[in-house]
Amino acid sequence: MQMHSIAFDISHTLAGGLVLISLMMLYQDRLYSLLNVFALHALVLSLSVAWQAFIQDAPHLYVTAVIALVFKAIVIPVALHRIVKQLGIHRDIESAVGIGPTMLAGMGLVALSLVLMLRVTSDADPLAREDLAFALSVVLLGLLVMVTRRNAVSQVVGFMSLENGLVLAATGAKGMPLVVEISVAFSILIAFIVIGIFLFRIRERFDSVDVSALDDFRGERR
Amino acid sequence: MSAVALQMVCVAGLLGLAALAIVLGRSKISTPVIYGATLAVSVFALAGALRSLLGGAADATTLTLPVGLPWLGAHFRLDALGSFFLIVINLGGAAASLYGLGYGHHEHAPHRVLPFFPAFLAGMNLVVLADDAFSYLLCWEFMSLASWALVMAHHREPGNARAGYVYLVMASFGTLTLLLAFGLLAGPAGGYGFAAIRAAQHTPYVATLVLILMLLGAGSKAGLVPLHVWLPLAHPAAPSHVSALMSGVMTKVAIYGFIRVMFDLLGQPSWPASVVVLFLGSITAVMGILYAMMEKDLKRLLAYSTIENIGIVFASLGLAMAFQANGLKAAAALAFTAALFHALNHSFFKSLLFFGAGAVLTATGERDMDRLGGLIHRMPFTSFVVLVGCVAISALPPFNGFVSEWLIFQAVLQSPELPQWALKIMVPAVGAMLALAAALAAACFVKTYGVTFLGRPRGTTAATAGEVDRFSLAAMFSLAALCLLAGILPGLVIDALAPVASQILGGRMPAQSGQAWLSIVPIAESRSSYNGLLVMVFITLAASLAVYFIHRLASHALRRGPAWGCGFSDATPAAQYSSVSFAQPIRRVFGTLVFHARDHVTMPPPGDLRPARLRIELHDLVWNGIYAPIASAVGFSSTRLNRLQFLTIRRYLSLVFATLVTLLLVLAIWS
Amino acid sequence: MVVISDIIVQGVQMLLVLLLAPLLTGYVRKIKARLVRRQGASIFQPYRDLLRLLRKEVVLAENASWLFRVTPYITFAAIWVAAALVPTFATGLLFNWTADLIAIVALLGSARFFLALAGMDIGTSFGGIGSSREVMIAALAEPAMLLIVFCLALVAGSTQLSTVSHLLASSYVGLRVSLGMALVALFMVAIAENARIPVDNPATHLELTMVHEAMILEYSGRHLAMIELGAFLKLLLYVSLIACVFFPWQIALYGSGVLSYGIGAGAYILKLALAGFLLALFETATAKMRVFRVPQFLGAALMLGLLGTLLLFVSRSF
Amino acid sequence: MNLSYFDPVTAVLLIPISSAALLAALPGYRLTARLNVVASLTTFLAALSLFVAERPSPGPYVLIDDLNIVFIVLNTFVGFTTSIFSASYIAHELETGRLTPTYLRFYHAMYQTMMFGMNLAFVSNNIGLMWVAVELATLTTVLMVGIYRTHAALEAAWKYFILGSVGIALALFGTILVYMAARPVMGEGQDGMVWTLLVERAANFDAALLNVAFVFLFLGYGTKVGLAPLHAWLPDAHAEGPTPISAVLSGLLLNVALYALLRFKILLAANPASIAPGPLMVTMGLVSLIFAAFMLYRRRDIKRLFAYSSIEHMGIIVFAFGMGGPLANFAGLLHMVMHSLTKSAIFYAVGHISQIKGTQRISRIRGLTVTHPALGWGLVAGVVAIAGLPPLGIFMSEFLVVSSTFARQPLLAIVLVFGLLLAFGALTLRLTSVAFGEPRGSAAPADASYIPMFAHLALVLGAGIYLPAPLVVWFQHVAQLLG
Repeated sequence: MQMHSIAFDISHTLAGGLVLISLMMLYQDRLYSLLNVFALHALVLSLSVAWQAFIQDAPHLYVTAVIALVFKAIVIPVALHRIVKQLGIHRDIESAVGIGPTMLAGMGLVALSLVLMLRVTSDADPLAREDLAFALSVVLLGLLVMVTRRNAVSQVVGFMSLENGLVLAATGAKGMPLVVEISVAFSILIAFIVIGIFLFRIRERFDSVDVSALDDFRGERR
Repeated sequence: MSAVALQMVCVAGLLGLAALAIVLGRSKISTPVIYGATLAVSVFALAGALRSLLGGAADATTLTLPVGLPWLGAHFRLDALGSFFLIVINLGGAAASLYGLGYGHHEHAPHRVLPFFPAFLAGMNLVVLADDAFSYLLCWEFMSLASWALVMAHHREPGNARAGYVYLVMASFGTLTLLLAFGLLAGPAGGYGFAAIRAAQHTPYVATLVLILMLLGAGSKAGLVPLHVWLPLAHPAAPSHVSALMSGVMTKVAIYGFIRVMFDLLGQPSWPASVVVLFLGSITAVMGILYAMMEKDLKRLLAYSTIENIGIVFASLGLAMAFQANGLKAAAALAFTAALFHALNHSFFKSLLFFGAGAVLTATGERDMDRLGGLIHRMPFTSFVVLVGCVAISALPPFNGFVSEWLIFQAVLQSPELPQWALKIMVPAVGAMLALAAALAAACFVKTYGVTFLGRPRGTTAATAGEVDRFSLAAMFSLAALCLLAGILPGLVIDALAPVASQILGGRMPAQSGQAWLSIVPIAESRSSYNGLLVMVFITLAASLAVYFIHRLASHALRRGPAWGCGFSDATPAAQYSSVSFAQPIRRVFGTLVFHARDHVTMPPPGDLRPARLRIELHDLVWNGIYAPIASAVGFSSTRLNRLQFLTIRRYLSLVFATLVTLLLVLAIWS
Repeated sequence: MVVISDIIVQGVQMLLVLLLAPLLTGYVRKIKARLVRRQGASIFQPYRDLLRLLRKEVVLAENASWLFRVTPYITFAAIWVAAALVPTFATGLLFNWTADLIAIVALLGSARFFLALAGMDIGTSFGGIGSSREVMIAALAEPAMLLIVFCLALVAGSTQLSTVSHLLASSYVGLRVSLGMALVALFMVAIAENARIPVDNPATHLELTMVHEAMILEYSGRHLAMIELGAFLKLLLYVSLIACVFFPWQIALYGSGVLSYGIGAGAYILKLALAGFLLALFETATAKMRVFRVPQFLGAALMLGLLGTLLLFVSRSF
Repeated sequence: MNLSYFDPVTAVLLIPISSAALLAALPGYRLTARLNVVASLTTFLAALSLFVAERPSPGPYVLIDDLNIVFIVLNTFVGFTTSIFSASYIAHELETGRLTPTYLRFYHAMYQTMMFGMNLAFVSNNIGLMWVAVELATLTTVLMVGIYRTHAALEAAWKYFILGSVGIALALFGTILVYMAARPVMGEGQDGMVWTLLVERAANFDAALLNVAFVFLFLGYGTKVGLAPLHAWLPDAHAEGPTPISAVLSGLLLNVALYALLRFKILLAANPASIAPGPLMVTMGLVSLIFAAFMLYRRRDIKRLFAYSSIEHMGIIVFAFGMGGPLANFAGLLHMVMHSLTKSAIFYAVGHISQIKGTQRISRIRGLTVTHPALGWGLVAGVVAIAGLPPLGIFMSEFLVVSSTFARQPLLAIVLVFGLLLAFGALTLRLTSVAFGEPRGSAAPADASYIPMFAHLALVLGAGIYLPAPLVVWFQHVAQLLG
């Protein structure tokens, strides 16, 4: 019981930490710092996954933790660093919405997810409940980053943080099968995206190599 | 073999012919084979329908096929009402096929006509036979589709594509409204069988909604103003014998649908409903014929006049509803019979006139009346039968058009019996409107015949035209004969219609067969009576008497000379009255109100040799007021929405995000 | 026996109208002439005109069709039949029930229809003018006529002229506003239908103002005679229509003796004379109106008819 | 293989994946194309044998019930016909050099992999597995959409990929939530994801969690169904990819996502405390219908036109299922089947047409019924069918949807009718300009394979007139299953 409460506190702290870092991402205005923050995000995620693995004594979760650590906290950020260099993307992020409103929106989303999750009858064990609340907010914040940032790299970062939220939720769900497979699948997905960015020389946004060509290739204004 | 089964066999035969036509394709024999076969089948079906109407068709025969809605099956039923409309359809079909035997040879794309012609006939037959909502709508829309294909037969001619498009959209609009109506009648349980609908009790709310929906649905097919816009586009676009079918017959199928639902399925009508129908009917009658008066395209003019006649029929049906709602069975039967009679007559003379227009088209290649003229010399037979048609449609004795209009007026004269003040005051006005429509129709067809067939040819094609083939003539002459017969022996028709009235209304007109001298007596002889036969006889007697005496007493001397024309004898044919100039007085009287018509005259200064020019601008207020705005609204909103096609992925993502957040918020607030 | 007498009466009437028609016209012309202090032609002039026309040869335009030659007879026949159906001096004629008032109007309509076609046949612009204006006037006159019919039918409960006049003659209907209105309306319609002043001028020679005359401009000889006779008949028809409906005094009821028939005939002649005089008076007193004032004129008739009908409803409802 | 050991389910899964491996290895176009057809055919036959073979009891991974048999058979059938069409289509592409043999090898392999993914999604009883399968199918289609390597194609693929991955993420989150909701009842581990077990005990699940879960699942899978405003990827993916893929996308992939939605709808329906998914589906359905109907008017690219019409019809179907009740559900199922058949038939025609005319621009295609009667009239029939005109199948389903709705919710029905009419107007407008009028563009004879197109149309026609009784009974049963 004692153990349980500590376990609860720690995982709670870690999850809360993730939300906090997601919020931090929202007000980064330089690419490199954003990447670093994301690395931190991944690190905390791996910690919490590891902790979950420990308290659920589900060894396979360690795999997920390792993936999170190696792949997301190290490989991807480095790769993105290099992409930023190679494509000569200028360093500061121009965001569609100002930092302030974004932060407010972020707060609102966190509140929303809390409201939604706290309706859940607490016979689902509190751990899962809190975890879910945080996971949901991480997911929403990740989407928010994707939506508010114009820059491809930062959008990737947003997507990855979203996906971190998923992993958090998945690992929080005690005894959920396929977690590892899913995390692997997602890492591959992200790899695809990163490669795609690199391949298609996408600088500014996800849309197209050059903006002017955009409309032509909607096939409608030819 | 029950009557309905017989009809279904005929329908199957027609569908088989459609398939056969596809197989035969462009081969030479296909035209005679298909039209000959359709003629045979239609005559056969006609005989069957006549038998079931005259031979005590009070007992309806039903047939259920395991197709259509699975748990319901396709129900088919033949009762008196159905038999009557089957007669209309198959008579028109037979005439059109006969005409097609000759006309079809001038068709440059037979493979686009032949498969759909029998299919179209089959569709119309099926609509009348269908006895459940699903099969009804299926056949209804199938009919529209087949006729659409026929309209698109000459798809390369300018304007036809648009005509087909407008037609198809309006048809589908009508079907959807009918669909709503039937959905309402069937109720949530989905009792789509007509028997079930008949049995069910319908609240006034339902009845009102159904009336509106039927007026929209059946009205759009029949061409009620303001739903008529497709009709003058589509009917002329089709080959002429098909135009005849569409105008003469398909509109009747729409009327059938209206009667079936409003009188049969819905049970006792309510008098406010009749007010609406009366109003729409009379407006349609007058508007339709005014449109026709302004028209110079022969076939389109005929299409507009179809609208007028539909209006007359609907007005008469409205009267029937009014009387029925007040339990005045006899009067209701009178109005109802008059409506059916007029529908029948219209199918006669409108088909005849469209055939005539087709003959003119084949002979001259012209539809614009202002390039025609003097055809009475070149096409004597055609011009004679068309004259008969014109007299008949102008509601002049002793032809059939007059009889039905006379009956309608007799029904109008019964209106004092009605208790409701609204009706008391409205019906005379409606009567005046109908009289106006009839008089305008006479004017319109004086114009049509005078400009097309009389006078001097306005173009080379008209000057060198020749008479058409004998199949076409046979079809036209038989229809003309029918026009005369129905005009001089109306009693037979009325008695034949009695079972329909008694089936639908539970009352009937007094039997006419007993009347002396074959005259007809709608209510009682003291009230009013008419005897087409004697009028005919008197006129012929008087005329021949006159001729006799003149030729006995007066001089026979006759000299051909140039037309006097108060001295302008050598005026060019262009100086004749054209259709536009003929319409001018009526345009001056009604046009300014109805069409915002303006005449712009540009008179060159004295000494200037340029000809003076007259430009006439007409506005179709219905189109400009209703359809153009709708079209532009759709265009505008689609242009606006179309921007969503050109967003960046980030924007798309924000759409997703927004949706997600909204749903979550909804969840947070509600649950 | 009865049938025989019926046939006789019917035949007498048909001959009577045929004979009286030109006389009425001549009489009206005479009166008009006298009213403007002219000597005027004898009242038998129309007969002479007809005979002269009959003797003359027909000059037919080259492109005149068979329709052009048939029309005079058809027109004449239709009008004659119509006129024969209107009770003049006696009701309950043998063939009254072959056509009621609506049918009579329609018969005149068919006469007009063919005449208008004939106007178009030669292909001169005058024919066109005449026809187009004629049909326009007719289009306005017919609804008015129907409302008048309606008004009468409401009073008499029938559109059968014989019955109407029978009823109005025998039973005491009483003086009704709406009947008065109907009378005025019918008078206006009759003016229009017979192409009299102020709607049209039967004696005009200025083509642009012609309506009826322009339509038959190309006719000559016996054809013209037929048409003229038709026109005379039409005038007579309308006069006797007004007479038998609104002033059915002394009209011989069905099946009454020869004497009453005689009285009826006499009364009829008198009515004709009176009506002719009034018509002439009216025509001399008014000036011809522009063609496009005619709609207002007939619109007034229409309104009167409608008003009469509605008033009847009111009076009936009490 | 010895019939006694023959297991249709494994066959339906095994044949595609193994042939995918084989096709990836084999060189040569003709061989691979033929093999592709053969593989699809055998898969289809195996799927048919599902009727006769006794059904395996629902295990942790595999489930065969009335609902998914419909989908599997439809799926494999359209997959088969499309493979025939694709053979002749791809041949032309090789001639014109738009595709190289290497890509072709890849293409066929991907085709089979996609079939595998979809079949897996259908048979899987495990919501996690179903998720994986749907995503697999999606990713393979992404790769095939981009196969032409043109800028437009790559961009379309990229857009599809990004929006798809977000959808994936949302769907997964929903799945996790479902598991979380189930866990207290089902206990930990495998069972919490087995659909059959979930449905059995859904009544005691936590309603609030289920609601949130459904929202995520609805958006996640709804992205694939192409509901507006989640539709953005759909038109471009249809327009830029090879036409067989467009046919498969419209005809099949949308159904896969729809199937997933239905499964979760049933799950939610089993829990009385949770929100009814009906209103949500009805709203989204109507939005998609009307939005797509308006969008149809401004289309200039013929494939995009029909892509939008797919969105429209998905809207109708989702609406019908949202309305629920025996009639509407029946109509929804029928409409889905009919739409798959018709739309793929249309794409077959469109594919050949755009190949012959060398363009997808509507304005450059005129008078098809004159130059290419078979294709032209085929297209006319297809559009007539898709526009919901009788006597073709979609009329029946639309009849049922509208009439049953109007009796219950008049206003909704009127909105629906408005949308239908709007879409009808747009489609027929384009049809008249494409099929009729003075011919424009090349009149080269078409070396087309008409069998698939006319086979589909024949089926649709047949269904419109006569539905076999057993099929009806079965559909009705499924409709009841859907509640």
